[in-house]
Amino acid sequence: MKLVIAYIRPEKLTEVKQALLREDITKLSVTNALGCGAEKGIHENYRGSEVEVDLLKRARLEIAINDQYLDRCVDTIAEHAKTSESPDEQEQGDGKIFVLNIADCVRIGDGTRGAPAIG
Amino acid sequence: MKLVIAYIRPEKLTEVKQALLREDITKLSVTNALGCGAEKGIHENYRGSEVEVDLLKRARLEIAINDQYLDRCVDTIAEHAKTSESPDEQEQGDGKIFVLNIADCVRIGDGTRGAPAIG
Amino acid sequence: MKLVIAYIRPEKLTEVKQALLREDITKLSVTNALGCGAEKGIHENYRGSEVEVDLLKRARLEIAINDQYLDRCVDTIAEHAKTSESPDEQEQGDGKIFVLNIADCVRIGDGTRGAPAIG
Amino acid sequence: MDGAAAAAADAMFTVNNLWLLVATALVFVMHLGFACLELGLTRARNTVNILFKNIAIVSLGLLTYALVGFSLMYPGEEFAGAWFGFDGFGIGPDDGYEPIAYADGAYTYWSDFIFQGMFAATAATIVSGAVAERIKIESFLIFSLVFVAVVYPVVGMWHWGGGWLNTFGGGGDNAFHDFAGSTIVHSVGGWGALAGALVLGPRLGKYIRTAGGAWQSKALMGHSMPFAAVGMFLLWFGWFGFNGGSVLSADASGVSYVFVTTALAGAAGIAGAMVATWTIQAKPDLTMIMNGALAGLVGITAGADVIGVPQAVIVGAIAGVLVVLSVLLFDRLRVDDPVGAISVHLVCGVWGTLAVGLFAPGKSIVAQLAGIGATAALCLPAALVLFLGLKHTLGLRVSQADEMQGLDISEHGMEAYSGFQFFTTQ
Amino acid sequence: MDGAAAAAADAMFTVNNLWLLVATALVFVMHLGFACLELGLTRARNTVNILFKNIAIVSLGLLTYALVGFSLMYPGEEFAGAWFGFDGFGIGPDDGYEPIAYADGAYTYWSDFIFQGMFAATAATIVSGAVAERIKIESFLIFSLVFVAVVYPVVGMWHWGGGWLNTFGGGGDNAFHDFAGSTIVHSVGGWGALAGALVLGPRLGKYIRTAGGAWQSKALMGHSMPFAAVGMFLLWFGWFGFNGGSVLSADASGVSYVFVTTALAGAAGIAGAMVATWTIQAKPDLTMIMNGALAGLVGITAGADVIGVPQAVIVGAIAGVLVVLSVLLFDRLRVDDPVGAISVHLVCGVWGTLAVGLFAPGKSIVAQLAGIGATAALCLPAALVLFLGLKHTLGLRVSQADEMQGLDISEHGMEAYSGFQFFTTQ
Amino acid sequence: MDGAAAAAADAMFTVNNLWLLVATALVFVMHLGFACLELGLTRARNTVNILFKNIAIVSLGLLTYALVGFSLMYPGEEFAGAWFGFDGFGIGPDDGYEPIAYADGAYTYWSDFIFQGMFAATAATIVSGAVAERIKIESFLIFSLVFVAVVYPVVGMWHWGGGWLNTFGGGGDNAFHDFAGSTIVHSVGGWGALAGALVLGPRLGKYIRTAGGAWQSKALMGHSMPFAAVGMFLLWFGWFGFNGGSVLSADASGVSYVFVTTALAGAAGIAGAMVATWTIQAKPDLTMIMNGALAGLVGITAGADVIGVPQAVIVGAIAGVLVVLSVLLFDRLRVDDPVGAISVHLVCGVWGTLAVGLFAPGKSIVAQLAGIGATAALCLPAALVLFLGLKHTLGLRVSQADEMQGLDISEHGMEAYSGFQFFTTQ
Ligand SMILES: Nc1ncnc2c1ncn2[C@@H]1O[C@H](COP(=O)(O)OP(=O)(O)O)[C@@H](O)[C@H]1O
Ligand SMILES: Nc1ncnc2c1ncn2[C@@H]1O[C@H](COP(=O)(O)OP(=O)(O)O)[C@@H](O)[C@H]1O
Ligand SMILES: Nc1ncnc2c1ncn2[C@@H]1O[C@H](COP(=O)(O)OP(=O)(O)O)[C@@H](O)[C@H]1O
Repeated sequence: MKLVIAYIRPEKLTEVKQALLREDITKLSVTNALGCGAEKGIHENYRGSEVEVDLLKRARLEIAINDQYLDRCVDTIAEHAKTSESPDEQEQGDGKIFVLNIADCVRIGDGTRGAPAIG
Repeated sequence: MKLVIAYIRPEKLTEVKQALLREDITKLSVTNALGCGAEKGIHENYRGSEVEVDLLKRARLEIAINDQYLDRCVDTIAEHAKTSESPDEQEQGDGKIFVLNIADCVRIGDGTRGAPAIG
Repeated sequence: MKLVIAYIRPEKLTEVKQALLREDITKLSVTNALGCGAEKGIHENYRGSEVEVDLLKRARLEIAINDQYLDRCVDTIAEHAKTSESPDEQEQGDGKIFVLNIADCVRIGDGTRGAPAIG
Repeated sequence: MDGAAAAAADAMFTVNNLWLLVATALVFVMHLGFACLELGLTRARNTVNILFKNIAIVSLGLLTYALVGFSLMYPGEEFAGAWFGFDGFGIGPDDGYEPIAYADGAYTYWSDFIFQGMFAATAATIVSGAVAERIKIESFLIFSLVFVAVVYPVVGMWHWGGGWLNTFGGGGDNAFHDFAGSTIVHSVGGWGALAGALVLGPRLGKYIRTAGGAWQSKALMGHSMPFAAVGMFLLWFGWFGFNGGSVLSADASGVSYVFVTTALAGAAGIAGAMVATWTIQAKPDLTMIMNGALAGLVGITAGADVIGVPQAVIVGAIAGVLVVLSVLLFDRLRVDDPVGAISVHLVCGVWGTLAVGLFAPGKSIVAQLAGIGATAALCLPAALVLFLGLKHTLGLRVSQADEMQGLDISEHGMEAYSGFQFFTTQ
Repeated sequence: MDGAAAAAADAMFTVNNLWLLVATALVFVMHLGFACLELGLTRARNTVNILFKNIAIVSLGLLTYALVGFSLMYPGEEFAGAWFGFDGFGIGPDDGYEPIAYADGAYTYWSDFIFQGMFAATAATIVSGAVAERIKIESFLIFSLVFVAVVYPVVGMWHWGGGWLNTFGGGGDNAFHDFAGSTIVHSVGGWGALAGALVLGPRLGKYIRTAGGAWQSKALMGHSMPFAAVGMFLLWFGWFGFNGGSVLSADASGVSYVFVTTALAGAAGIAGAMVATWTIQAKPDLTMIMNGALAGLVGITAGADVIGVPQAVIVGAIAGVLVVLSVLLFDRLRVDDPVGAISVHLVCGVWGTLAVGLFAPGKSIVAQLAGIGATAALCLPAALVLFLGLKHTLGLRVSQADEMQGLDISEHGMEAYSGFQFFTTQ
Repeated sequence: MDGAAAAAADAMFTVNNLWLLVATALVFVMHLGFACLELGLTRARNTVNILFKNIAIVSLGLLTYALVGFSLMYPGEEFAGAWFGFDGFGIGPDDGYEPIAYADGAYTYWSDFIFQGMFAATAATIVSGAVAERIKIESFLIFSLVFVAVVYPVVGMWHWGGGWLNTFGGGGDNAFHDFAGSTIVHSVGGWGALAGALVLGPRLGKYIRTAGGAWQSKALMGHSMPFAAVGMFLLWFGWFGFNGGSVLSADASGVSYVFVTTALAGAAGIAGAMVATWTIQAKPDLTMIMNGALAGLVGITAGADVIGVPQAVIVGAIAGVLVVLSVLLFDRLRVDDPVGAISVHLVCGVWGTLAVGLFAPGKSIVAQLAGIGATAALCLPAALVLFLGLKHTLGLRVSQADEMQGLDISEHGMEAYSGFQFFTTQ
C-alpha cells in the first residue's frame, strides 16, 4: 500500500480528478496548500508595495492506493497536471509527486483492515 | 513510531477528540480537507443548476504516536467516527485511517529526539 | 529521500522559511492546521461563555528532501521555530518535527523521477 | 382660508408627509440591519437560512399588513378604548378621502400605511434572532405570518390604534405612554423570542453537562463581526426614522429633540455596556457593546419625546449595563438566544417603558405597568401556543443531523460562502 | 403675489427640491447595491475586478453625463417630439436662470442634473453583472463610457426629454408611459446585458458537454450570500428614491402612493419567486427570492404612479415568478448571466412596461409596445456593435489562463480576501 | 406678520430643520463607512479591535460633545473673534429659547447640537485608520476622548464658532473660508493621524532592511476589498449630508449646488486616481481609486459652495492624483498608514482649503494659509504630546507577540471570523 502525495496547480484539479476517475481511481482527498518552489511568484502590487507572493496556491492531493495501481496513478497525475506540451517551457511550477509506504489502513465504516480497505 | 492519518466527518471531530483524550492521546493536528470517496455527494441546487458536490468536507487528523499506543489510537478513532450502529448502513463516507512509519521525531521546544519526543 | 513534516507557530513561518533559504532549502509546502498539544489554549471569552480553544493555529510545513540535507533541514527548523532562549520556558507549544521515508518522487514538469526530482 | 394660507398649509403638509416617507425608508433599512446582526452573531453554516428568513419576513410583513394588519391596528374611532377592532380586509382610504385632512395635514393615508407597515415586520424579525440556527424554515414562516398579521396589530391597537391603553386612567398623562414602541414593538417581539427560545431549547452543544453534573455554557461564536457591526450601525441609522418618524410630523422641535435623546441614549448604551463587559468579562467584548447600543436605543424608544436629556443618558447607560447582565443571566438559565434578542428587545423594552414612568414628569407608572403586563399576557401565551402547535404538527426543529450539517445545506441545498474554507466543526 | 404667498411658494419649492436631493442620495446608494449583489453572486477570485468596474462606472457616469449626457437627454423644447437633440457640451443653467421658475417650483437646475446623473450610470451597472468574471477591464470601461454617454441619454430623450415617445399618438394617455424607467433605464441596461452575454459567451466550465452530447449546466456558485443580500436590500432602499424621486416633487399624495406600490410590488416579487423556486427547485433558493424582490421592483417602476394597489401586488408577484422562469430559461439557452441581470432588468422591465398598458386605466398598450420595440431596436444593435467592435480591436475577453486564475490577480494584481483560504478551483 | 406669513415661515423653518436632521442621519452613516474602510484595508486578525474602536468613538464623541464640546465650539457671541471660549458644561437652550428664532428659522437648538455632534467624532475616527493594527485599545480611547472633547472643538470655534479665523482680515471675503471642514474636520483628524503614525512607528514587518541596507516596503494587504468598498460608498453617501447639511438650511439653490460640486469632485477623484495608479503602478489598484473618491470629496469640502463646476472637477481630479502620489511618498518615508488616512484627510484637506483661495472668486489665499497653519500649529503638537504622554505612562503600542498574534485575540479574546481559515502569518 502506498500513499501518493501530489502538489498540483489548483486550476488543474478538475482535470486530474477526472483523469484518475477514468483509471478507476475514485478515492482521494484534497487540501489547500501554499507552495514555495522553483516557479517565480505572481507579481502583485498593493498600494505601491511589492507583494512577495513566494507562496503560491497549490492543491495537495492525497491518494492511498494498492501497489498494483501505483504506476497508473502516478503517471496519470503527472500527465494531466502538466501545463505545457513544449518540453522547454514546462519545467517550473507544475508540481511534485511523492510516494510513501503505508503500514496499515482501516475503513471506518465497516472496520475492514489492510489492502482491501484502501479502495 | 507511527503516523496515523485519519479522514473523518467534520461533525465527528469533537467526539473523536474527546475519546482520544480519555485514552491519554492528547496530541494531534487537524486540517480541513475535501474528500472524494464512495459516498454520494450532497444534493445542492444553485439557480437551477445542479451542484456537483463530489468533494465532501472532511476533517483530516494527524497523530504521531509510539507503537504501543497505535492499536488503541486506531481503534478509538474507528469506533467513534462511525455514524451508525447497524452494520448495513454504516459503510459509506465514515472515513479512512492510514498508518505510516515515522523515521524520526523532534520536539522543537527542548530538542528531544526520537520516541520520547512524540507525546 | 525523506519527508519532513513540521508543525510550527504561524508567526514563526517567515523566519523559518528564510533560515531554510539560507541553507539552500528552497522548496517547501505549507498548510493551515489546528493543533492540540501540551500548550494550554488561549483564553477567549465570547458573550460570557468560555471559549475552549484547545485547537491552536499551527502552520504545517512539508519538505521533501534528500538524505544528505536532512539534518541541516531539521536543525534549522528546530532552531528558528523556538520562541524562547531560556531552557525552562521554551518547552510548550513550539511544535514538532516528524521525518518519514519517501519511496519515490516525480517532478511533474519534466518527468524526472527519484532523488534528482526532489530539489 | 385665503390662497396664501392654503399654500402655506400645503407646504407644511408636504414637508410633514415627506418626513414620514423618509422615515419609512430608514425603517426599511432596519430589516437589513437585523439580517446582518443575526448572521454575524451565528455560525457560517446557517447564513443562507438566516437571510432567507429575513427577506421572507419583509415580504410577509408588508403583504399581511396590507391585507389585515393595518385594519386590525387602526380600526377607526368607533373602537376607541376597545381591546379589539377590525376595519375590513385590504387597504385604501375611505370615501371622500382628502389627503390634507386625513391626519390634520401631517401625512396622507398612504404614508400612514407604509410607515406602519414597515414597523410591523420588525416584531417577527426580532424573534428570528432568538430561534436562529435550529428552527425549521416552514414553521418559522408560519409563526411569523400569524404573529405579524394578528398578534402585533392587536397589541398595537390598544395604544396607537386608540384602544384601551390609550384611554387608560381616563387618558392624558394617566394613560400608557409608549412613544415609538419599547413595548408595542420591541417587547412584543421579545416575548415571541422568549417563547421561541423556550420551546425550541438550546442549540446542540451549547450547554454541556460536565463530569461533575454541573452545566457548562459553551461559546458558539458568531462567524462575522464585520457583518454584526454593519447590522448594529444600520439599525441605529434606521432608528432615526423609527423614533424620529414616530413624531408623526416634521415638527422641528419635536423631531430634533427625539434625535438628540435617541442618539445620546444609544451612545450611553455603548458606554454602559463597555463598563459592564470590561468589568465582568475581563476583556472588552465587542458583541456586548453592539448589544449595548441597541439596548440604549430600545430603552429610549418609549420616552424619546418626554424624557429629559440627562435622563436619556441615564436610561441608555442603564440599558447598556442591563443588557450585559441579562445576556449572562439567560445564559445561566440555559435559555439559548444566539443574538441576545430577548435581552435587547424584551428586557430593555420593559426597562424603557418603566423609565417613562420613572423619569418623565407627570407620567403614571401604573399605566406603564399595565401596558407591560397586558402585552406580556397576550404575547407570551400566544407565541407559546403557536410554537407548541407547530411543534406537534409540522415539527419546529430540524433534525440533529441537519443542525450539525447546518441549515444552509439541509434546508436550502446551498452554501453562503461557496469556496471558502471554514471549520464546520465549530 | 404678496409676501406671504411668495414665502409659501418658496417653502413648497424648498421641500420639493429637498426631496429630489434626498432621492439623489438614495439612488447613489444603489450603486453600492449593484456592486454588492454582483460580487456576492460571483466567485471570490473576481471580486476586486467587480468592485473596480462598479466604482469606475460611477465616475464615468457622472462625468460624461455632465459633459454630454444631460444635454443629449434634455436638449430643450425645440426638440419636442424628436428622435435626437443636443444642447451643447457641459452643464450650467441658461442665462436669466431663476431657480424657482426652472421647473415650476419643483426643483432647481442643479437638482435636475444631479438626480438624472445618478440614474445614468445605472444602465451600465446593469450590464456589468451579466458580463462579470470574463470581460477585460479596459474594454468594459470603454463600452460603459459610450453606452452611458450616448445610448442611454438618447433613449431617455425620446420619453423623458420630450421626444417622440412622449408625443406618441398625440400625447396624453395615448403616449408611452414609463414612470421611472422600466424601459428607459432597466431594459436599456438589460439589452446591453443581453448583448454582452451573447458576444462574450459563457464562463469557462459553465456549460459542459456530457458524453451523450447533451449540454449540462454547472453551478458556478456565488461566493457571498451576505453581500448579495446587502446588495438587494440597498437596491430596494435606493428604489424609494428612484421611484419616489421620479414624482419630481414632494407632492404628498404622489410620493406616498408611489412608496406603497413600490414596496408592495417588491414584497410580492419575493412571494412570487418563493412560490416558484420552492415548487420548481424543490428547495427554496435564496438567490431566487433576492432576484424576485428586484424583479418586483423593476416591474412596478413603469407604472408605480398609475397602477392600483391590488394590481401592483399582481404585477410584482408575476415579475417574481417570471424572473425564476427566465433565469432557468436563459440557463437552458446557455446564455450565461451570473447575476440574472437579463432576467431582472430586461424581462421584468418589459413586463412592467406592458403592465401599464394592461392595468392602468386608459393607458395605451400600443404606445407601450412602441416604446419597448424602439428601445430594443436601438439598444441591442448598438450594444452588439460596440461589443463586437471591441472584440475585434482591443479584445473583449481575458485569456483562458487569466479567467481560471481569476481577474483579480490577472487584471489587478491583487486579492480581495488576502490571507483567507478558499478553493480557487471552484 | 399675519397668519399666512407666519405659517409660511413655519413651513420653511420645518423644511430647513428637517434637512439638517436628515443630514445628521447621513453623517452618522459615515461612522459605519469609516469602520468598514478601515477593517477592509487591514488584516483579518485585527478586525474586532477596529470595530470596537469605531463603535466606542461614536459613543465617546457624542457624550463628550454634549458635555463640553458643543460649548467649547459654539461659546456664543461674546467670544466673537477669540481663540478660545467656553459656555459651561452640558447642553440645553438658553432661557427664553424660541425654536424658530434660534437660527433665523433655519434649525432648532437641538438640531444644531446633534448635527455638530455627529461631525465631532469624525476627527477621532480619521486617526483610527492611521494607527490601526498596533495601538493599545485603552490608550487609543483616552487619546480620542481628549482629541474630540478639546482639540477638535477649539479649532472648530476659530472658524465656525465665530472665532478669529472668521473675522480674519476684517471678515467677509478676506476671512478664512472652509465650507464643511477640509481643514476644520479633515485636516484636524489628519494631523492626529500623522502624529499617531509617527509616534507608533510602522507595523512589524512593514519595512524590512535588505541585505544591501536599503529599506524595502512590504505589502501588508487588507483582508476584505468588499468591506473597504462598502466603506467608501457609505462615506460618499454620508458626504451628501456632511456637505449638503453644511448649507445649514434646505435652501434649494445652495444645497443642490453643493450636491453637484460634491458628486462631481468625488467622481473626478476616482478618475484622477485611476489615471495615476494605472500609469505608476502598471496595474490598476482598487484601493487607490477608493482613496481617490474620498480624496476628491475631502478636496471639495472646503469650497463646495463657492467653487465653479469645472473647477470642482479639477479640484477633485488633482486630489485623486495627489492621494496616489502621497500614499507612495509616505510609504517611501516609512510612515506607515494602513488606510491612507494622512494622504486622504490631511494632504487633500490642505489641498482643498488652498483650492478655495485659488479657484473661488474673491477669496483670500492668505486667510486660507493662516487657517491651515494655525490648525497645524495646534493639532500636531497637541496630538504628539498626547501620544507621547500615553506612550510613557500606559504604553501606546501592544507587545510584539500581541501584534503578531493579532489584537483581536490579545486585546479582546475574540475572533472576527470564527471558524474561517486564514493564514495568520500574513
Ligand atoms: N521538495 C519539496 N518539498 C515540498 N514541497 C515541494 C517540494 N518541491 C516542490 N514542492 C511543491 O510543489 C510545488 C511545485 O513545485 P515547483 O518547484 O514549482 O516545481 P518544479 O520542481 O517542477 O519546478 C511547490 O509549490 C511546492 O508546493
Ligand atoms: N484511498 C483513499 N485515498 C485518500 N483518501 C481517501 C481514500 N479513501 C477514502 N479517503 C478519504 O476518506 C473519506 C471517506 O471515504 P469514503 O470512501 O466515503 O469511505 P468508505 O471507503 O468507508 O466508503 C473520503 O472523503 C476521503 O477524504
Ligand atoms: N504527537 C503528535 N501528533 C500530531 N501532532 C502533534 C503531535 N505533537 C505535537 N503536535 C503538533 O505540534 C503542535 C505543538 O505541539 P506541543 O505539544 O504544543 O509542543 P510540545 O510537545 O513541544 O509541548 C501541536 O499543536 C500539534 O499541532
